[in-house]
Parts: sequence; C-alpha cells; structure tokens
Amino acid sequence: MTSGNEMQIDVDRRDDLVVASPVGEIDLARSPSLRSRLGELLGEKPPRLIIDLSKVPYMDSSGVATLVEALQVSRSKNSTLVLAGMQDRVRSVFEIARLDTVFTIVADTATAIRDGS
Amino acid sequence: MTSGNEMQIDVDRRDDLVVASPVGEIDLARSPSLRSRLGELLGEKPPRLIIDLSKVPYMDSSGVATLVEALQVSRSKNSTLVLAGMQDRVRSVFEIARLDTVFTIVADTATAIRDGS
Amino acid sequence: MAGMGGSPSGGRTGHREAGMSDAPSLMRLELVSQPELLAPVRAMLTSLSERLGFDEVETGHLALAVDEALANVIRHGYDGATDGRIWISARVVDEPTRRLQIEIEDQGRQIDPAMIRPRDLDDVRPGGLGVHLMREVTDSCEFERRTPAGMRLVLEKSIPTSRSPGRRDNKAGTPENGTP
Amino acid sequence: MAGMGGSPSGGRTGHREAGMSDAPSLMRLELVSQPELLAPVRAMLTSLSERLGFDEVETGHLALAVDEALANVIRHGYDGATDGRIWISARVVDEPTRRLQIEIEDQGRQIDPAMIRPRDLDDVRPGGLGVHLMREVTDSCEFERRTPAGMRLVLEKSIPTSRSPGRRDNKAGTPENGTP
Ligand SMILES: Nc1ncnc2c1ncn2[C@@H]1O[C@H](COP(=O)(O)OP(=O)(O)O)[C@@H](O)[C@H]1O
Ligand SMILES: Nc1ncnc2c1ncn2[C@@H]1O[C@H](COP(=O)(O)OP(=O)(O)O)[C@@H](O)[C@H]1O
Repeated sequence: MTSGNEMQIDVDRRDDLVVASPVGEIDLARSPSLRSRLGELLGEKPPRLIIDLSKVPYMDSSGVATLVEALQVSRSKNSTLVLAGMQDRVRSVFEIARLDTVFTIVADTATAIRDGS
Repeated sequence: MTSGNEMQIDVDRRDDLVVASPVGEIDLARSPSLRSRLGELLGEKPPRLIIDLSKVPYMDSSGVATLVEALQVSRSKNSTLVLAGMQDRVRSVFEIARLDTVFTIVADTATAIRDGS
Repeated sequence: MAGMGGSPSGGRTGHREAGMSDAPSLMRLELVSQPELLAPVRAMLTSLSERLGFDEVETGHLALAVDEALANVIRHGYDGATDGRIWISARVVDEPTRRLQIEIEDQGRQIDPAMIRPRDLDDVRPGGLGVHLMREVTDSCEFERRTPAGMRLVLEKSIPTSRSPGRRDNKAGTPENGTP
Repeated sequence: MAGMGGSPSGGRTGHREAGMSDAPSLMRLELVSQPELLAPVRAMLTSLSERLGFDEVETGHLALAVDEALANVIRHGYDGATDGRIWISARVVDEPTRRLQIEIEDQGRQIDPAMIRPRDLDDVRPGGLGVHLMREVTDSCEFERRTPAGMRLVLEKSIPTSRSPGRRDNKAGTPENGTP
C-alpha cells in the first residue's frame, strides 16, 4: 500500500521566486515526500520560496515539523520562505504550536508575490 | 447516539407545488426520517412535489426505497413527484437499480418548476 | 509482532476461512449494529480506497457495496437490534490480480447463501435492491455461513494498476519534474 | 448477542482497565502500524464525531489528536515498523458529563507515562509538538502502561449538548415545522 504516499506538489518558477503548492492532506504518510521535494527546491537556492497551502485541508505535526525544517534550511541558504493561503484548520495547528509568529504567513500567493516579503 | 439521524429537509411552498430539499447523505440511519417527512408533505396533497437532491452527495438503497414508496403514495394522491438536481453518484445508483426511467428526473429545481412536468 | 496472544482482539489471525486470502488485514473493525455507524465506515473505506488508487466512481461504488452489506446485516441478520456485533476487515490481495478484499462477518441469523439473490427489477416496489447493487458494483460478492453463527460476506474489487495519485498532475517534461 | 465467545475478536469485553468506562464500544478498530492508514482513521472519526454533534472545529481537533497519537505509536512505539498492531476504540460515556472517549492501545515499546510530555515550545525546532497538540485539543489525555506490553492512551472530548444537526436550519415557526 504505497500509491497515496506521494505528495502531489505543483511547482511554478518565476523570476526570483518559486511557488510550491502541495495538494491534499499532509500527515505522517506524506510528509517524507513533502520533505524531499522542499529539500530539492531549496537546493536551487531560490531568493524566495512561497509555499501555497491553499489546497491543504489538513496538516499534522509531522507536516509542521517538515515546514520548520524547511524554514531552517531556507535561512542557511539565504532564501526567504513564506507560507501563503493557509486554511483555518491548518492555521489553528500553527497557533496551538505557537509557530504563527515564527513563520511569515500571508493571506495568499498573490500577496506574497506582490509584497516581496 | 442519535443526533445525526434526523435528516435536515428544507421545504419551500409555492402556489401549486412544494419543493423539499434534503441536505446530506441518505442512508439507513436517515431514511426513516426522510420517509416520515415525505409522508407528511404528501399528506398535504400538493399538486406537485419536487424533491431537490442537489445537496445529497450519497444515497443507498434505503433512500431509493423511500423514494419509490413516495412515488407510489404520490400517485395514489394524484400528486406529481419529480426528482431534481441529482448528483452523478446518486444517479448512478438509480441507473443500476433501473429506476432512472421510472421516476421523472430533471436537471434542477428551476427546470422542474418551469416545465410543470 | 508475530504473536497476537494477549492482544485486545486476540486470536484474530487464527481465522482463515475458505475463500479468504492469507494476506494480513490492513484493518479490522468491530462495530455494533447501529445504522449511525454506516457513515463513519463509508468515510473510512472511501479514504482507504482513494489511497489505494481507486478513482472517484470506484470509491463510491465500494462504499455503496459495504453500506448495503452492513444495512442487510443490521436489518436481516439482527432484525434491527442495535447490540449485534459486526466485523469488517480490509486487505489487499496481490494474486492472481491486485484487489481490495473486504470481509463482513456477523453473529446473526443464518440463511442459505443461495437464497440471497437480487429480485426481478421490473417489479417496481420499495426495497429489494441491496444485493443487486452490491453485485453490480463489485467484482466478486460471496456469502457463506459462519461457524458457529452468523454469515460471512467477501466482497472484492480490482485495484487499478496504472494510476499513481501522487504524480497524477505532474507530466514528464513539465518544470516540476525537471528538478535536478 | 451477549456472549462474545467465538467472535473474531473474542474476549474484547473482558478488557476493562482502570480509567476506562464500562460503556460498550461503538466501534473497535485494529490496524497495522502503517502511516497510510492514518487518513482512513481520521475520515472515520471525523464522520463519527460529526454525527455525535461536534462542530467542524471540534471534529478537526479530535481527528488531529488521534492522528498525533497514532503517529507516535508508529514512530516511537514501533520504531517505524509497519507490522505492529494498534487498537482504537470509541465509546460515548454519559457520566458525569457526556463525552466521546477514544482508547488507543499498542504492543510496542513501553515508556513511563510521566516521561511523555510536551517540550518547551520556545525552542523552535522540527518535531516535539505531538503531545502538546493532543493535550490542547482534548479535554483529557492519559497514558498508561498496558499489561503485558505496550501503551494505552485514553483521550476524551466533551460532546456538546444543545446542538442537533438534523434540525439545525429548521427554526420553530417556519413553514417546514408547521406541518400537521
Ligand atoms: N446479512 C443477511 N442476513 C440474512 N439475510 C440476508 C442478509 N442479506 C440479505 N439477506 C436476504 O436477501 C434478501 C435480499 O436482500 P436485498 O437485495 O438487500 O433486499 P431487501 O434487504 O430490501 O429485502 C433479503 O430480503 C434477505 O432475505
Ligand atoms: N506511543 C508512544 N510510545 C513511546 N513513547 C512515546 C509515545 N508517544 C510519545 N512518546 C514519547 O514522548 C515524546 C514526545 O512526543 P511528541 O510531543 O509527539 O514529539 P516527537 O514525537 O516529535 O518527539 C516522544 O519523543 C517520545 O519519547
């Protein structure tokens, strides 16, 4: 039983930024796949990596841990990592984990691109 | 454990017709509730009863049986019963049961009202 | 983890009946015969079959088949009593073809499997559609008497081989696959 | 239907431990320790808690708590091995207050319950959030060692009393309630 473990991640490359959009629930089965894709993308040292979470209805602590690790890697590579379009249920997990102030979180991808945060 | 057994059914009364819109999945737990509400509505002998199924994502054979019974009751009362707005998954159940030609099935409630079928 | 002794559902692996595969269950669910539990079971099987690669229509059909089977156990096996027990187990069988096998067992009324059959559909009346629906939407649907009590039903549905939901939208040659 | 002898998960009702209610389980699920099964379990519990009257936020929290608990059993109890067994049971307890009780049991590594605690959240690092999340989103969350092996976790969440999903949108006095 493996077919559902791979996280679908749509990637959009623009001038100085990469937008990565995972699609679907992020849990222990899928976060390893998310982790390796984000590692690949950060390996390209994009000035900015925007993770569009608008198509992620659910995330557990394994997904959160993956994003914390990506944040740390991004800092070591001088990339700016931004989380965009978080659904309420996912945001509540970040709030309970008190990570909502640690990440740069914006309303949607358009805002992230425009603000150049 | 009983709170989820009652079927939510929105009812809209117009001149010569009643539109009944069940909301949610119809299965063995909820079809008794659907059955009694439809019985009440047919007791009013409306010239036409339109059952709007656009908010019913799932129906099993207990729901189908309830509608077959409502069809028979409607005939005995000279009411016209129309099924409107069926989602694909529900329609496939009617097709497999070969009831798609027994019922009057129309695309949506607006069509049912306009056509006066 | 081989021995099941002392486990809360001890002895599970001792029950391999004719027609059942030796493949271990992914999950085994025991529930009481309450219609309210049909929705949670459908939700679980829908999610499981999506993860296994069934498409939306097939997933809906699988949930329908199990729902109809459980409804029959509740209505006919237990005459509507809500304190009966029902067991559902799900396993993936690889030989001869990859398929999801769902086994449903009860301790209720027994009936000759040959008597469980779809009725004539031309006779339009309420009811009598469950077995017909189950047969139409599965690849295999076999009833048998359990020992010492109740019935067993084994439903099978082939798992599509080529699809991989994770990469569904990522076509070779598009940027997202060209990453070094 | 009283005796469980001969049932596929025989002996189930013989397992009442300290802290557990005598109320019978609505469902009891045995699964293998595969991360792929977390989604089906969440789907089942989401549907169950919706039917019990939990709202969307509470339902999401309940699914999260169980997901985190199972993830910990898989990672810490079984060190990532996928052939471990996990049991989840759900029951409604009425006294002293109406609540959903979820029990999660394994046969994996044992640990002193006092050692299972949330870490300091100010230390931002990957991981170490599961127990904190579980505690925050439930009303009660108690670990204990099982005999002879593994851990037991009992999660509780109060069931809202006033809501009735079926009649949510039907206000007294509107036409649909005035039917004779
Ligand atoms: N689990 C069961 N235990 C005993 N009898 C059953 C069971 N499932 C089906 N049957 C028998 O098969 C018949 C056909 O079932 P079905 O097609 O679902 O229609 P219905 O349940 O509406 O009669 C039932 O009327 C019943 O006699
Ligand atoms: N089911 C379990 N079996 C054994 N140890 C556990 C279990 N659940 C939690 N633990 C222990 O509690 C600690 C805290 O768990 P958690 O807050 O989920 O963070 P993490 O799992 O990321 O370390 C774990 O590191 C582990 O030592």
